[in-house]
Amino acid sequence: MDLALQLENVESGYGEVQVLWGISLEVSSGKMTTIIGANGAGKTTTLRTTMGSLRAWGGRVLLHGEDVTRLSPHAKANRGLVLVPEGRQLFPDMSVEENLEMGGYSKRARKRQKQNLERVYELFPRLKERGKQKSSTLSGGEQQMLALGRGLMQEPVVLMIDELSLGLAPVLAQQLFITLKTLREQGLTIVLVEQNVHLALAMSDYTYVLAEGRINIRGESDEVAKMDEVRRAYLGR
Amino acid sequence: MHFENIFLPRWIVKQVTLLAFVLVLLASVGFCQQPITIGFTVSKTGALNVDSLEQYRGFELWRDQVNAAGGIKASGKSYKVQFASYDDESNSKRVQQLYTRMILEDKADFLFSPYSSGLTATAAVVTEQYGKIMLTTGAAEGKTYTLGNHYLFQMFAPAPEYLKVALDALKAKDPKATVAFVYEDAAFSVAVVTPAKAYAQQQGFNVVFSEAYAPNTTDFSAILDKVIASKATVMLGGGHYADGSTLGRQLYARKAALKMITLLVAPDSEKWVELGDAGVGVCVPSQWEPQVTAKPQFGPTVAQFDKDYRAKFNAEPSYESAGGYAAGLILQHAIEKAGGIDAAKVAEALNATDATTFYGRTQFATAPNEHGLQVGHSMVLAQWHKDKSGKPVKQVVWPLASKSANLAYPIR
Amino acid sequence: MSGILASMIDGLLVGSVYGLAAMGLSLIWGVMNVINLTHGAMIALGMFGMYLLFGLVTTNAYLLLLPVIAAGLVLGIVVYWMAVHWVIGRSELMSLLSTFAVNMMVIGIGTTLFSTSPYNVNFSLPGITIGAYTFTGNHIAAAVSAVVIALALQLFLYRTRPGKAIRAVADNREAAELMGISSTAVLTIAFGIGIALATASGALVSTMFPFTILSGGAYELKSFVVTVLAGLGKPAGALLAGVLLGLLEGALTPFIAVSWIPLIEFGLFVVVLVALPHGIFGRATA
Amino acid sequence: MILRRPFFWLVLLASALFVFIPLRSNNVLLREDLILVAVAIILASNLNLMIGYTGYVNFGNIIFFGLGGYVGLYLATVRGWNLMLAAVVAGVAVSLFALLFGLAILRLRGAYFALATIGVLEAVQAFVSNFNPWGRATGMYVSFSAYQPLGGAMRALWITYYLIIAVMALSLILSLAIKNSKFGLGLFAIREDEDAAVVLGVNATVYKAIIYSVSAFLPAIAGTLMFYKNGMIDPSIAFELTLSIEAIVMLMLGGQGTVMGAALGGGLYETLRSYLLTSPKLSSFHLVIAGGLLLLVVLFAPGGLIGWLYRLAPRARKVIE
Repeated sequence: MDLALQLENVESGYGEVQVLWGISLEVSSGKMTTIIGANGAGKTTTLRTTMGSLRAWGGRVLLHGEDVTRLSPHAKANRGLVLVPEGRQLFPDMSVEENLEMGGYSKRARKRQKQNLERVYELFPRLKERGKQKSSTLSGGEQQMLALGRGLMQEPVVLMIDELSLGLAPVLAQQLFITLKTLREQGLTIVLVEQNVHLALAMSDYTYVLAEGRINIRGESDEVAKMDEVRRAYLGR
Repeated sequence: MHFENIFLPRWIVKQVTLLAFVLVLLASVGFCQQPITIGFTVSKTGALNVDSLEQYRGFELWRDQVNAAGGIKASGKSYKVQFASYDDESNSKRVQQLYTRMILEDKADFLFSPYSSGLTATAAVVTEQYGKIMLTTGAAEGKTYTLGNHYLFQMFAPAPEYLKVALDALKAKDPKATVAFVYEDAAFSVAVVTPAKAYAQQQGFNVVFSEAYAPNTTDFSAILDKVIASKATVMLGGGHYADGSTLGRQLYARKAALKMITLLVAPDSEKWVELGDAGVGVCVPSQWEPQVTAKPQFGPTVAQFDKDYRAKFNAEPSYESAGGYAAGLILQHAIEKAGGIDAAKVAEALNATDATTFYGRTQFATAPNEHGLQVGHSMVLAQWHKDKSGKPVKQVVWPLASKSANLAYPIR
Repeated sequence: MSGILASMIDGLLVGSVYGLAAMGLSLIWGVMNVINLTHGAMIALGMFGMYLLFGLVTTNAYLLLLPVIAAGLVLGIVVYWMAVHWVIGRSELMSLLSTFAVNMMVIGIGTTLFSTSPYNVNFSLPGITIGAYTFTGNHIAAAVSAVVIALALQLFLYRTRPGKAIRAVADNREAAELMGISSTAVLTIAFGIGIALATASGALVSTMFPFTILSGGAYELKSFVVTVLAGLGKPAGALLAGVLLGLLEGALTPFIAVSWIPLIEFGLFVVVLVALPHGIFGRATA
Repeated sequence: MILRRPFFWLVLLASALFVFIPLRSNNVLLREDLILVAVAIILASNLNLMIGYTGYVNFGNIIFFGLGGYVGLYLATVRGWNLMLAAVVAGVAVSLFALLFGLAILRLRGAYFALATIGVLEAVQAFVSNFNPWGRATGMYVSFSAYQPLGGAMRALWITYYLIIAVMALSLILSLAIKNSKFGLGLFAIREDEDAAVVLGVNATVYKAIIYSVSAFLPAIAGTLMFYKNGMIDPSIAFELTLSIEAIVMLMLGGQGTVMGAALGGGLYETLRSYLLTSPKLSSFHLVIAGGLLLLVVLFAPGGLIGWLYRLAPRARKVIE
């Protein structure tokens, strides 16, 4: 099977505090992989280290077999590793249109910018309506759409999403998940960090459970959903 | 020393003794040629550097000429002159440290003042307490001399004299003129303008505008708009070179319709010609101009000084440079009179000085409440004219007895 | 023509140059949160750049703005790598001090080369005379140049890819990295542009007023005032705020002694900073 | 107890040396050099209370020194007060002024605060330049006769020197005392994380205003003494922005946050500047050298000399404050 993204024994942390203690992940092409875990387990840290926003203390990150561990985030982005970060991280003083345009900044994304924009507007017609508005004036849901749309504008090889549903009304979260499902069916590789474990397990192909900076459990999502400890710890039954 | 006889023939001993005697004599003559150190700070950098450096050139010329003539001769000894000088950055912060250093470490025998009244006042606190004589040049403000000093001697005619000549000249031409004062808010120019305003009113002029500007001003648009709005026909003021030259340029660029412009200090500098047409017609009260001939009792004639200065620096002397040279000359004269470099005796000789040199007359006040104030020197008013070939030249226009040309009034 | 109107026009003309200088400071603050204390030294270098170029090729001084701007850009990039890059993201004190250190060195070298004597660029355009008042051609040309440069910057920032990348980095550096924008490259360019604006304004000032190597300091302070009035990090507002400040000066001077103007300016500066930290045009966004 | 700190005795010893070395050898030149060193140490160590302890960059610190000079000189020469009384009153007056302004501008943080202090400095300079009783831009001159009450200029300058050394010692002891107090702990908490400090119960607004005001007191007294010795004061020397920034440079050089660092930085920087300025070969490069040195410190040794020392000998932390 074709591996889009691999983490081998990645260690990392903030300042002198180590957070990740040897994370190994394998993300298959065209699949949706989720990472779940309690607050502070190191999910966001894993994504940020993968992206290079945080320096990896040890281990390797491979993108389609190429070692990209030491590359800066923008270099990784230029290779198609895309992160939709927690808290959206939009450009607040720029319009919706400009935010999307910035998504198409890299050389590889620039070529198909026009088609990508049409596709994003098709997925999220609301964004088209608000095109000239400053992104900081959007509602929470619209901002999440924009963040996702901006990520899609980047022509992702692997799309990593940090907390898609955080702070959104359940209906809206569900809608976004359905959109993701569509994208995956179109062949996109997706890595999802998600607090809503129900949705994550239901929608994804493969799941990793993170606890205290280590991979605890890994497996096909439907199998993980059946495990007792997962049900007890994360599904509340 | 009876061994001598045994080891050396008598005649050799005689010769050696003689030789030794001659050597000692020679050495003592050589000793007579001791150096005398004069200390001062120069504003090599900072706002005052143009004016300060011209004064410094005057010092240098004097030193070189004195030394070439074998030094200052007093009571059979001759003293070579050497300088100890530092950069004060046009800032009084380190002036005391530097003057103390010159007195104690460089063993300066005499001192010249820094340039500008403000720095001089700071230096005076130090020089006075060590009983060191300081000749002040480039410091016309008079308050310092009322503070109870014993060893300060001012070379420049004091501040109230500056604009008096200009107002006198104006009175003769146009007693109905309306006058504006625009001047730097600094010790010297305030000391000049304050009495000048009173004098102008006393002479019956209508003073329609008076305002001081900050010392580092480069944009005079606002203040010049106000001068124009005041409908003044004559403007007096300025401060030092940097602001004065700018004022001159901007007055010209704005085509201010003034009949007479008199600025302090700046137009006297040889750099004023850089202003081109903007500089023509501007008047400057001057401590010294080469056109004014005086019969010197000692030192060079005016023509001689003018020639030597041009030869050395390839530039025209300004009154700052003449004042610098004259400070050296007057000090030299006093040392010669005192017969040595003892400070008290030299101070006495300076107190008694009433001499005419190329620089004009020099006499110091001796009353305790104004000791050292210059009372002998008088000022002239110079104006920039164009000669036949169109080159700008400075002419003396007042007092009439010394004039080399008529006051051009109105300017344009 | 009344004195106050003349005075306000003068204020307007000079104010646009203040505005241009402030844009440089504001851009650098906005993009990288650095208060650039080399600003004054760079303005002074712009003045001397214009002076030296004009000495080499005697032509319309305003044509020489282009090489001055280009040199400023290069200089800015050099300064960025010398002193700024390494302190990005560290405490404010560090960038304040590292830029001040460069300022000291530039002023030191400048003083050795040019002493602190005043210099002039001897170029003048015919002015416009209305009644008793004459507005010099140089003031007008400098103001027009300032506005043109400001508009060019605005177009660059809002209409070009690299310009938008600069805005993106200013808005959210980490997110910009995620978009594939090299923030280091953008910071370098932005610093270069900020310095180029400073040198351009210095060059314009040199056509209006005499200058020394120390003159930049006064314009740096003015730039602070303008930047704060506009709201820190809003280069577009800076030009407008500069013009407003000039107008204010012009409107006030007929009524009070010019020596009070700095008190009013800096008083306003402190009050705006404390009461309206987003500037007078700014709105309070989180 | 402060008396048990070895550093306290070190300060006293150093101050005693400052007094006795020039006195024994009657070395006035040394005295003139040391007085500038002492002023540098006073400025740096009081500034340290703001920057090093509280984390607020005060670019207008020289304002205290200048205003102190003005108030003190006005009282001592125009009003004919006793010099020491004038100096203390100047200290109190300037501290009150600082308290007032502090409450207003200390609402700002970070770079905004730093900018505001520049604004206040320039505004005060502009005000004094227009203030008639203080001689506007011309400033005030001390008449030679003003030195008479202290026994003539020669003695007066020695006395001012001792007083300045006393102020220097007081500055260092004050820094030490604050560092070892509960109040100091509160300041450190503000420096590390102001919001967290507030949550922990530190009344940050009051703490900041107090330390701002305290950091004004001794520099103001030093200002009176220095300008009295200088014989004159005018706005351009009293409120020089460059001097303010130089004080920050001294602090960085020595190591901010430590009492010793402020003292060391002040002493070294001043010695270096005055050596470079009077050295015939280097005098034109003094700014370049000082600037280069500062850049090196910022880039490679942000902890200053003391930080570097700590890295060499971690045990030094126990002795050095």
